[in-house]
Amino acid sequence: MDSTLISQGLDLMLYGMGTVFAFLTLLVGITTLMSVVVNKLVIDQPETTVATSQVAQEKGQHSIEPRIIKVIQAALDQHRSKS
Amino acid sequence: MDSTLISQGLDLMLYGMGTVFAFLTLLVGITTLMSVVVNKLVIDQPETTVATSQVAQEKGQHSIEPRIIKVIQAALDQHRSKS
Amino acid sequence: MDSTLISQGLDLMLYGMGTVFAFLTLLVGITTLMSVVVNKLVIDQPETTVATSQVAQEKGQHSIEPRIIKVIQAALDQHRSKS
Amino acid sequence: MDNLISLWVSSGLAQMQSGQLIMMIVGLTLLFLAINKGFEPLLLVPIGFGTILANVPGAGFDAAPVYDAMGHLESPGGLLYYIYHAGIETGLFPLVIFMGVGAMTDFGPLLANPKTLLLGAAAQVGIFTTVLGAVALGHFGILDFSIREAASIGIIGGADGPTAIFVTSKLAPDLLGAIAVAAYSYMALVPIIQPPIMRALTTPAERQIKMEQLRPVSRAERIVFPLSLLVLVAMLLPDAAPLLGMFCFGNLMRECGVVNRLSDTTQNALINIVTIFLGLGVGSKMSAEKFLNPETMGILVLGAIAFCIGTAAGVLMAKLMNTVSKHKVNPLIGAAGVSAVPMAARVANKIGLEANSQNFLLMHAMGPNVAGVIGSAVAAGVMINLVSGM
Amino acid sequence: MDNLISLWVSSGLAQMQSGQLIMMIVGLTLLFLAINKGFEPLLLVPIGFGTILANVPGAGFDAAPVYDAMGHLESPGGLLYYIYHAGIETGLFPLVIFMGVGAMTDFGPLLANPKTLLLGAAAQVGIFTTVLGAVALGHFGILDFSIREAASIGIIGGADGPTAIFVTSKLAPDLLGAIAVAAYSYMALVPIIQPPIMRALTTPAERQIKMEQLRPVSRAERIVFPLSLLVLVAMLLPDAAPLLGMFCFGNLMRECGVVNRLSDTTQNALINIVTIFLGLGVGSKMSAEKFLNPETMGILVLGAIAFCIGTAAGVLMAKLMNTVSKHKVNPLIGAAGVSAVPMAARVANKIGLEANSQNFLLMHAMGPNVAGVIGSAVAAGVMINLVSGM
Amino acid sequence: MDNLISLWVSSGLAQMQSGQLIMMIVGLTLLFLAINKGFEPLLLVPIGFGTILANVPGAGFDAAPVYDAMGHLESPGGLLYYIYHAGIETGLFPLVIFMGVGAMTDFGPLLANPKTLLLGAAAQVGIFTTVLGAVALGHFGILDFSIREAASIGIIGGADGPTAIFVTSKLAPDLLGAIAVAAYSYMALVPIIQPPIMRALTTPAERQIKMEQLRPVSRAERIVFPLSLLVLVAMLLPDAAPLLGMFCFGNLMRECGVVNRLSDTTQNALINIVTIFLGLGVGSKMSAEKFLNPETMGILVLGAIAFCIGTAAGVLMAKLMNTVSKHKVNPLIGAAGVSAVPMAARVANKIGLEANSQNFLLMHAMGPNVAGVIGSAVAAGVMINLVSGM
Ligand code: NA
Ligand code: NA
Ligand code: NA
Repeated sequence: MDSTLISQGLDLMLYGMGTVFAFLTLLVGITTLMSVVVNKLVIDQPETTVATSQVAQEKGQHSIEPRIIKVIQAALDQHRSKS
Repeated sequence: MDSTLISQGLDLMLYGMGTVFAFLTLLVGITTLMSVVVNKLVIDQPETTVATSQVAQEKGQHSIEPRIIKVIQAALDQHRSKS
Repeated sequence: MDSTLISQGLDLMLYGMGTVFAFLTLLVGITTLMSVVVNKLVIDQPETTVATSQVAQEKGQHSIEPRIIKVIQAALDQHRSKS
Repeated sequence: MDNLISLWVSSGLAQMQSGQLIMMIVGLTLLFLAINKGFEPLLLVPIGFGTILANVPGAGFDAAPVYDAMGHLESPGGLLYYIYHAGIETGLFPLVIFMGVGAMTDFGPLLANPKTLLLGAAAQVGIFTTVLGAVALGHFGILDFSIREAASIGIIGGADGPTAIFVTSKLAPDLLGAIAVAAYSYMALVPIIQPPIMRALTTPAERQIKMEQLRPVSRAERIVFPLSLLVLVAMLLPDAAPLLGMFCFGNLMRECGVVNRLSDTTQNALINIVTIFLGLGVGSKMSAEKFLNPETMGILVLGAIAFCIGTAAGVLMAKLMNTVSKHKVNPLIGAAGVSAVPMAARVANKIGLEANSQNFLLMHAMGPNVAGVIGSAVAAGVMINLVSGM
Repeated sequence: MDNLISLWVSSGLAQMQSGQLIMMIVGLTLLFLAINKGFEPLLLVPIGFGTILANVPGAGFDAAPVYDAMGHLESPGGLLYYIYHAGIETGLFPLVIFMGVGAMTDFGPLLANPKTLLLGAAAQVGIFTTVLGAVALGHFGILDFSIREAASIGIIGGADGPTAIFVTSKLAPDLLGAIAVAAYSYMALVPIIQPPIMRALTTPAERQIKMEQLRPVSRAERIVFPLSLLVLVAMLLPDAAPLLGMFCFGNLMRECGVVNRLSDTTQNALINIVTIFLGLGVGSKMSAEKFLNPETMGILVLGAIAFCIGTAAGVLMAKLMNTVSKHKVNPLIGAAGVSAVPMAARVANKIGLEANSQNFLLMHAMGPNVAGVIGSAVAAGVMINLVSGM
Repeated sequence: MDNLISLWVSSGLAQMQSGQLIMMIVGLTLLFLAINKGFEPLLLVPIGFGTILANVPGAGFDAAPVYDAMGHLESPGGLLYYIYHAGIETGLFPLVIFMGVGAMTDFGPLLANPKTLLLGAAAQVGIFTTVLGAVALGHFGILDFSIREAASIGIIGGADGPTAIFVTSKLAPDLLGAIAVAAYSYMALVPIIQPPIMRALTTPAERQIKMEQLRPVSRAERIVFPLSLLVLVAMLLPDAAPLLGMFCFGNLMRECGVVNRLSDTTQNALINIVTIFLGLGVGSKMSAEKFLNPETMGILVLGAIAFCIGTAAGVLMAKLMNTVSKHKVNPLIGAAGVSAVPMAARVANKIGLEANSQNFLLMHAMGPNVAGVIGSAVAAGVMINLVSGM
């Protein structure tokens, strides 16, 4: 019984650490590859991408945070009225 | 069977569009009427209404947004300490 | 039947008000005692306590409110760019 | 043609019962009071709107979900059904609101002058006299209230919305609509109800009493106080622990200084979201058969009496304290013991300024004001305990 | 060794079915459209991600909880299971979103020119012609849609995401994924779909029509309007009351001016939280067997047709109105009647500026734009009513 | 008189058991550590408070709801009951927290130097050695842990609160209180636990190693990374998909730039609300019978060992990498591989500055730091998979 528990623990250690290492090592490779590929693909149009996505955001429904804007405005108004 | 489906579709079109048009046409009338009535009723005391409701808001429990005020205050303090 | 109801009401009044007064009177004593004890214990190191807890807060995970900071920053930037 | 009939049969006009129509007008009246007269709008706007929605004939806002024999959903329930059963029947919404109120409460004035707790105790007399009044109405055969209903009506005098909703949802859910509406309406009417009583029970000289400035309260005291209160409640009055426990939790988050982001969210997004749904859920109990009856009128009258007695008891308690203590208390701040935070404190301040334009009572009145919140939560715990055993 | 086998057997690669793989690619495509092309990202990012999660083999995002005979939880359900059943099957999430949209909606332009409501009505022709198209496809044996499914497909033409999700979750939950994706995609494509139709149906002279400046709208009108709309809905069309009731509630909170903290939270934290979970929940219905079939292609085609017809109907209605009214309407703003707030209004403005660089139509187009929201909610109510009785 | 007895019988003092009293003191101690010593206050304040509430005798915070034979609610459950069963037993709260943590995580440093992922892998050795230690304690008859309990104890070494709670609620819910408290306490003790180990395993020369400045990371990489990670998890390790899927979702919302309002709410209101309730729910499992026993002592000891081994493994892995790679890594940043974001990274930075006051390691340490989050989520997935089959 006890030895089963120990052997289960050993199995967990072996296969567990094995999987963690295998997975993260693979992720190192895939991340490196991904960075190379992505940067090569996007390199010619970095400005475009940003611009597009900003347009995208503006196009999105309800994309402005009205409260934040009000806060900023209030801060500025208050400041101006004091100075 | 199929013809039932088609006739159901036609019914839906007929009664559906009919209801939509009837409802929104009625709403045109009611909205117009409402605007006339409301503006006539409120016209003498527009300032009062606004004032009352502002008082109302102040009277409401927990009506201040403390975080917003803190943010504004922080913004102003930070600005003053820099200038 | 009715008299039971009335006697229940009287019981509620008697024991209820009794408990409320007993509890809050006890709380007066405990609060007063607490204030004395706490202020005596903390009096020598008031600055330390505050400092410690500020450190504590900084040490806490995710303790910064990035949005608030962004708002303040935005308010200041906007103001500067206008002035 | 069948379709036209179907549309007509299912229209509101064809299904409308007179009770529903009247309740919709009640809902509109609540909205009018909230928006135009400033009656506790944060609660009465959602309650009023919920009242209208719950009484739209055939809209099914209140409908229970239907399951088939296999346990699969056949038709979903209505929005108000889910809100009521998930948040109010369980008591969750009032408890979360109490946590938020705790996070918004400054115990500083109370800690600087703890004996004002007694004013908060005295004002709860209104609660229990009203219970007595309700059972007396039964005794004289005028109205028929059970002891559970009488207790729920009394709690209106606590001048504390979430406490009233919590108690009523446990003891007399059928009265929830009427009691919540009465509680919030009278809290809004505090500036009208209280001043005559305060003036009648005090002399001009008493109203001019100047109180000593409050001592500064240390951060450590502010942190230890909610914990002391919690331990005391846990030892003596566990039935009050749900309400006061969450209240102390909110206050500890506020004062401890290390979880400001949690405290901020509790005071803003969380309490606002729950307030909206609490109001809608209370509105769902505003049906004609539960609201349009003589009992509601009785509840409104008893609730007003509760407020008056609570106010008077607070003022008289302050006068009593002045007979034994050398640190004089301005009796006007006793009226703030009913809670109705912060309006009752503002009323005390206003009447005080009338008597002496240099006498600012606001901070002094905040002590009994928050003491009243504790007092009515204690009263709620006692009543739930005693009534459940009766 | 057994453990290695267990790990392999439970790995995604070993369990992956081709359908799941394709659906994961569909999910990535939706993310690409949302992030790179700006297609309604607030919904399509969560929907796309939810699609991927729901199709991870063996991850159990969609798994139902398992209870033992005593009713104790044996294994908990997956995240998407809980989200779908608590928020979408019950209709709660679309209703809360509608409340939030109401709190974000400015009815000012509509109140200044109420007859633009008719443009919002006309654009709903797209909905019902599409229903007819769907049943016709069945008649000719091309695809097999029931009347409930046909109604759900038609509502894509309403150009209103939460309305489409609300109707579909009630009438044809199996099509939820396809219909939600179609609805949001076409809303994103409005700037591409609408202009050719608008140009084809108008003369340059018509496109240059200058409209009178909108009169200022008083605060009282803004407050009374949502209440009037609510009462009208309650009287005539209770089936539309859930959607329009919550819409009016949100708008009343916005305009009444006394519950700004509730309105702010509704417009921000609350609608954002619900949007995230609504999107994930819709994604959970994007399974291969429900999405990868000819019906989806049919839904996409019919949805596009619905948008086109709705746009055309709005423009033609405006031209019709000009034949009888002396206050001329620029027919371009009729296209905004499909809703797709605020994009359709911006498109009308842009095409207007092309014709005359001094003719700003944006505010004028906001009237039919929000009218379209009301129109499609009304259409939703009628369809739920009629179809349930068929 | 009966009423007095009833009040006394139901009072806390009369019902209090010694275990409850001790647990309330434990709760107060947690609050002291959180507030006065700054131990992970965001979690330990709610956990500590929840511990006190759950142990108030007779308050029923933990009570299950009672239904009558017809299925109607007779008495509602307690607040902590609902929180635990709705949010923790189902796994929903840890998953939502993970989404929030993802939205707060900057993968930039990791993307600039992907091989630091290996440091995050190595530090998970602590998890699995601890599992072995727990079963060994069983073998020698000292304590009695099942394999499910051993796995849950091991995950403390992952130094990641929500991961530990997620795993424990699935594998060994009875240990939830002890394990959550151990996990958060040791994360707070990182600045005390780690430095001696780091100094013992490195030479001054190694601690002075200067690392190359990190390259800038493009926005496109940041967007594609969470998707790549998601796909890899989906293919290979679906059991880790719930945790890592939500983590990647939060991060994608952060980085994609088109749903900032969703990302803001996720990082603020949503994660704060869930944190409060997660903490209270964990506290509800802190009952005397589950916490006051030798096993808890064993858990605390094993947890500390797990942290130490994890730290050592990270440092040694960095030294191993330096023997094969020409881009030298400062071994101090290996210690950050246990996660405990961002404290472990700050510790690495501080020890680095001691060795060389110009050597800023903070950004370099953030790579292994977030890698440790991924690593422990992967370990969690493997353990859930393997243990369920044992
Ligand atoms: Na009170
Ligand atoms: Na529409
Ligand atoms: Na970790």
